[in-house]
Amino acid sequence: MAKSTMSFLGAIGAAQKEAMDADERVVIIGEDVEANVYGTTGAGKSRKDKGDFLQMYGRNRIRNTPISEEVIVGAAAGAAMTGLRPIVDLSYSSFLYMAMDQFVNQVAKNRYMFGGQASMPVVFRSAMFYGLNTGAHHSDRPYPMFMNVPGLKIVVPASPSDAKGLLRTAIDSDDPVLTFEACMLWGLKEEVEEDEYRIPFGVARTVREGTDVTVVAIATAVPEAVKAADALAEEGISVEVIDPRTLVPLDSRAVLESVAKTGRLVVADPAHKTCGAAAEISAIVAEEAFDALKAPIARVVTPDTQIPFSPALEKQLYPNRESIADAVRRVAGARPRQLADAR
Amino acid sequence: MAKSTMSFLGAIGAAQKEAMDADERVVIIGEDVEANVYGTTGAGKSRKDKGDFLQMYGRNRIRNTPISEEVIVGAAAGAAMTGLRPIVDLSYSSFLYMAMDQFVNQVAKNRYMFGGQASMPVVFRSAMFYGLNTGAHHSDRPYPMFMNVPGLKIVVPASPSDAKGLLRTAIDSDDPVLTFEACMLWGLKEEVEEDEYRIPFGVARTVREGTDVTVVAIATAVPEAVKAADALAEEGISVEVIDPRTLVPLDSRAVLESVAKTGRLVVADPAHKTCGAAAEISAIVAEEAFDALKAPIARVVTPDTQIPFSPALEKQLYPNRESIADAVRRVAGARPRQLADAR
Amino acid sequence: MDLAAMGSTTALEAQRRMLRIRRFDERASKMVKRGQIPGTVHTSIGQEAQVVGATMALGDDDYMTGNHRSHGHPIGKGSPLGPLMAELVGKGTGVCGGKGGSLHLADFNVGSLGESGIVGSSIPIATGAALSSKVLGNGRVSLAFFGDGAANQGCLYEAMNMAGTWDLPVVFLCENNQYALSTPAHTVTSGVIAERAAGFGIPGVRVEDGQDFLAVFDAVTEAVERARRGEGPTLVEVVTYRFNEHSEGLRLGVDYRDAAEKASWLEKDPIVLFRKHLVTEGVATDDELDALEREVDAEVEEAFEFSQTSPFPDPSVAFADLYTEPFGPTHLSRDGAKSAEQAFSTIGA
Amino acid sequence: MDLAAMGSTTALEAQRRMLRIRRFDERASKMVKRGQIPGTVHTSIGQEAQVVGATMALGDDDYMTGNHRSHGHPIGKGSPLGPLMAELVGKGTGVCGGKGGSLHLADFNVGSLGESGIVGSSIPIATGAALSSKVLGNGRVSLAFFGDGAANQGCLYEAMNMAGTWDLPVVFLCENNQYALSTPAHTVTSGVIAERAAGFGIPGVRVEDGQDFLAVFDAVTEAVERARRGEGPTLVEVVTYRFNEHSEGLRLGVDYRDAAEKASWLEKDPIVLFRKHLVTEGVATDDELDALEREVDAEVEEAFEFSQTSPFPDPSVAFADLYTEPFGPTHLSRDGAKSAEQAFSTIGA
Ligand SMILES: Cc1ncc(C[n+]2csc(CCOP(=O)(O)OP(=O)(O)O)c2C)c(N)n1
Ligand SMILES: Cc1ncc(C[n+]2csc(CCOP(=O)(O)OP(=O)(O)O)c2C)c(N)n1
Ligand SMILES: [Mg+2]
Ligand SMILES: [Mg+2]
Repeated sequence: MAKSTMSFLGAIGAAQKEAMDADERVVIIGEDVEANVYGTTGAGKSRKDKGDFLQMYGRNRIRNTPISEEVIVGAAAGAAMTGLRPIVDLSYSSFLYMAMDQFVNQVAKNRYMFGGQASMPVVFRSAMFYGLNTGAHHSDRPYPMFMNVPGLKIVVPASPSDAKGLLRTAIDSDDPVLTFEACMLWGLKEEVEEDEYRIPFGVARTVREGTDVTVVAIATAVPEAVKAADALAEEGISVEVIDPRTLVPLDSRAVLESVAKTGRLVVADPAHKTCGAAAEISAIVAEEAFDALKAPIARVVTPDTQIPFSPALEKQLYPNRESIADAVRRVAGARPRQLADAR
Repeated sequence: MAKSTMSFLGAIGAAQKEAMDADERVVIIGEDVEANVYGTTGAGKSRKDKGDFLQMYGRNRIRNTPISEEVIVGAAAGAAMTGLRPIVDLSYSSFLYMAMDQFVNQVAKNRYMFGGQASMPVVFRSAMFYGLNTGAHHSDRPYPMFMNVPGLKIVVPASPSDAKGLLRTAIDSDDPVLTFEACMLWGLKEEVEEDEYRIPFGVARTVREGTDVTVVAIATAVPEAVKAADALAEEGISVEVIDPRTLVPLDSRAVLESVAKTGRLVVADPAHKTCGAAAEISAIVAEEAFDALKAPIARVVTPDTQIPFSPALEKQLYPNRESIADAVRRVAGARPRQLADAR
Repeated sequence: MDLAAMGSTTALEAQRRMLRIRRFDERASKMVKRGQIPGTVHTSIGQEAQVVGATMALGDDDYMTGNHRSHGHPIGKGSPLGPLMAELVGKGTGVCGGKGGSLHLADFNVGSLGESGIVGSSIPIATGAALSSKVLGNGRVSLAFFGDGAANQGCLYEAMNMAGTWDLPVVFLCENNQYALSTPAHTVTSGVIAERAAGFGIPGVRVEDGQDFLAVFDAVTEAVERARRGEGPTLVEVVTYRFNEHSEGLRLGVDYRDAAEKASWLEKDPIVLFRKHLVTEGVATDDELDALEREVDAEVEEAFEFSQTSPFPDPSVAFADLYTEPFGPTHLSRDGAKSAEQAFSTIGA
Repeated sequence: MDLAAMGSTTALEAQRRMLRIRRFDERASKMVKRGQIPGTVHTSIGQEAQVVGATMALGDDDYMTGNHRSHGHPIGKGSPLGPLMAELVGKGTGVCGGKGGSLHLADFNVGSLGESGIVGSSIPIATGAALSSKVLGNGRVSLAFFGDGAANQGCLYEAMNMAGTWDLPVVFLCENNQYALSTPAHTVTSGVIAERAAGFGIPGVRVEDGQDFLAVFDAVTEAVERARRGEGPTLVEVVTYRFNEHSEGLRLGVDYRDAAEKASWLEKDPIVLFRKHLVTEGVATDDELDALEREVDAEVEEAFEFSQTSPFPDPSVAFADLYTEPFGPTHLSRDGAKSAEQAFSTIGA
């Protein structure tokens, strides 16, 4: 199959175009989607380029909305229950709270409450702008709170090819899917298949194989974990890096099998610590692979503080190669008793 | 000090009355608070009784609102930033999503974003009606998603005296506090001090001492865990039951010290499993008391499904004395290898 | 519209549906008192003209969403009573298989996309159904029922603006029964609900006599026709009154509704009024209408029997229907050894 | 109001504040291009009359909230420029200690309760400040700035209804610059924003010439006086235009604003217009106004210097100010051995 170099953002645009071409019921709904402000509704940034979604699909299917997240999300849900397959562009993940009632009480619950009468084929895309000095109102990484809501599927891609294949699966899914796209990854480029392909949900990607410590990494923590693994290899520590790719469903078997091999787990997750995705992954392993564990499970996460604007303050907060490597060294080197005493 | 028998609900009313009497800046804001529909804004249920809040404090301080959760929460926040100390009655916890943006982006962030210029002395009360066949729209237990939002304090009382003392602390606090009151506990009665007292945040209550297994229990799981402990005592298993009372701040030391003694942990939490409070408590212990652990950490939680209406379906979903006891037996009896094999 | 223009079939069907709602809700109320329904229910008794005037203005294929005062809407839309009653009891034969209950009735067969226990929350859903009609060009109209209390939820105005901008075929139907639980509308509502439409560039209509079936039917019919012509949404506010307490069994210490007010509204029973009208206009005789009442009584009795004799769902049903494409804990379902149900029950409890 | 009634002190102060906003934002724009400000900023260039007309109508003790187009509001309210500029750069001397940045300026000393990066989200906050004024009886008025885009957020209507019901002293000030990012207001707004007030029982005013300081000042003054008299809220919509792109450095492939339209609005520079008016009416001479401009230039230059020479905050500052009563991980803080900062840094990374 033909491959071409795609950025993370370009891969998202490509998946959207594929799906728009494949199925007339697919529509795109969101603020500033006509003008392609966020770069995923046009092949180029200019309307004059061929590949502009508005020109290709028209205003009936490219729905430029008022700034009204609550009705945007609810209307997409109602449309999904009655024959459309909307892709909703909510731009920043920090704006999802505006529509929280619709997400939790309608999108996630309707099919269940109505005894299976409704399906909800709708995708909600949003971008996580953390790490770019946008301040507390534009830096959220809210996927953990949605993981606590049964009925939603949660996708956090970390590479261009995953972004394309997972988004296509999301659009094909008859269930509601939320995708969280880390902006710091937008620029990532790799060779991506040009043809249609789908990556199944619930299947983790082993980014790097290793034998001493398992690092489960999410979003920007994936490339950072790989960098940490490279550095640690020189120190003689062999790190296996696993990217779950979808958090609901979560490929816990892949994690458990890796931990069965390594006996040590670090979870690197840019969400806030308390009740974050790292907590869940840790708890699964502490419950289901306890016997294999040789050391405490370390979480490398964003501490429970809000996000400051200043470049002097922000970056230190997120998991990075150093903090991941430190945690790996800790669980690889220290005997449990030492750690317990250190507390 | 004088004590009298109070129900859980009565204790909440008593704390509110105390605070209203003590400080003119305390006001009550919410739907149907004038008519005391939810039973905490009057000593009796009838306006004719003396002790009716509307008669005592008047419409300036008892603010009966339109059904507009978003502006209720935001206005309470704005009022708290400018001199009032509101208690907001949001009735059902399932309605909090309507105001999620205000909770996350304003209530939790403002003080931090503005560099400490604002304080936010406001309490948001809501009741969790799970277990009462109210269906998916009225059965939420959403505290885990708020635990993932730095800047909030989260209280989940499980006894009348805790309800009174913790609420008083909440109202006195200069930070935003969310309290989640389980309705199945409303009827609980006990001897409660009539005078003012405050229970500090971040200090767990050891409900029952034991040596073999630690059960950390939340909300309705607390009395269920005690019942389980009673039954298990007869089987020769000694269970320590800990009620954290506040989830943010969380008294992790109390949990870690108990696990250091027992070596075994069960967390009983009526919230949904994924990224729930139980996940967090498990992760803390797997990270910080690993050496003491003799068995996998078991979570007894509500599975990741929405809440069905039918009495034939609902009750099975929540942690109860049997499911807690089963989990305790599992971690107390099984050798780790057996559990790992069973997977 | 006068009765002649409407035709006697439609007129009698309207009376039948109003009666169905009345008898169904009276029975449901009794069942709550007898402990045959867990929790509570909210009846539409007194509001039948407002409900049926709206639903009869819709076609069979049209969509509808509602709220906690929920039984009247699907009944008005033509949903059979048995599965509705069974749902209230939590039976497996319920319209939602027992998963929904009184607050969450839905019958997709008659375009009922679901009642919402969250006040205001289903308004965006109806707006979205109208969006799909528009995009697909299938001519279906959508109607959102909500109360005077819900009219203060912001999502209504987001929905009116979006629908106004895109000319979506949706009718916003405010059931102004003058109270939201214990709270009189005039104490929490600034301005007049129907007049809020104008600022959003759409027509707003206030039906002052919401006890008059024809008045409601006419207003909603006009709104539906307008929507069907592609001219966009309308807000219709219907003034009515609930005869019962907010919910069955609720007892408040405060008389928030004046006794004289209550009495004067009880005089305006929509079913009595329409019956008189049918007789006066010669559409039906008293005997014929008595027969109709007996038919409805029998229907409700049958629905009750159905609800009682139907079995409760198997406990495993609690774990079905969350997803169209379920997965269960991945590591369990993938090895095929355990079903999703087993996986859930292991993990859950 | 004519200039004579206003008095020359106030008139000149208005021109000074408009100039401060202009020069501050021009400098900020330059700084973004030079990489001296991380991220981006949204300027109020072109909208100064609308901003200052509103803020000058408020008293020093009155409250105000704003949005992402944020610098003009605190400047208009009288906040000193140095700490504002330092905040944009993320310095420890910034008005929020570097924690907020351009989108989250707040200066409680001048009643500025905070700009919000979330569109619409600060409207309820201003409403709450008005509630506290009402309950405490301290006579303070509150004003919420928001855009034409934000006017489609539901919380605005919840706020107007609540404020209307309780007669809260709040002014809802819509800065209608006719676009929300790339989206023309008329394509997403059904009806007229100012006319939405009527349905909520409150006055709605549309200032068609938002480039005219006096027109804005008069309309807002009336609204503020009404609020102060206890008569409740007003919605004021001001029609204006932003001269720059939505945010500095943003480049869109689409010309969503017509060139002729843009040119015609650039003619209506509020600062040029008011200067002419001041001279024509004899309030000040050209020389005096030149001097005033130089003073403002110097002020901005000084603010810039301050922003450059101030130190960045210590990294530990990231862990301060979340709570008024902080706790840190309980088991660590209780044994007193570690500070909250240490605890956080251990645990966080
Ligand atoms: C978002 C939300 N807030 C509050 C409630 C609690 N509640 C249920 S019904 C009701 C009153 C609703 O009044 P209205 O909309 O007028 O409908 P009515 O009951 O009068 O038919 C309230 C406050 C709720 N269910 N959802
Ligand atoms: C809730 C929310 N949705 C979307 C955005 C992204 N956004 C930032 S500014 C803006 C346009 C705002 O337009 P308007 O309110 O008219 O203000 P203006 O920029 O024109 O001053 C948008 C869509 C946001 N910040 N918050
Ligand atoms: Mg009502
Ligand atoms: Mg604008």
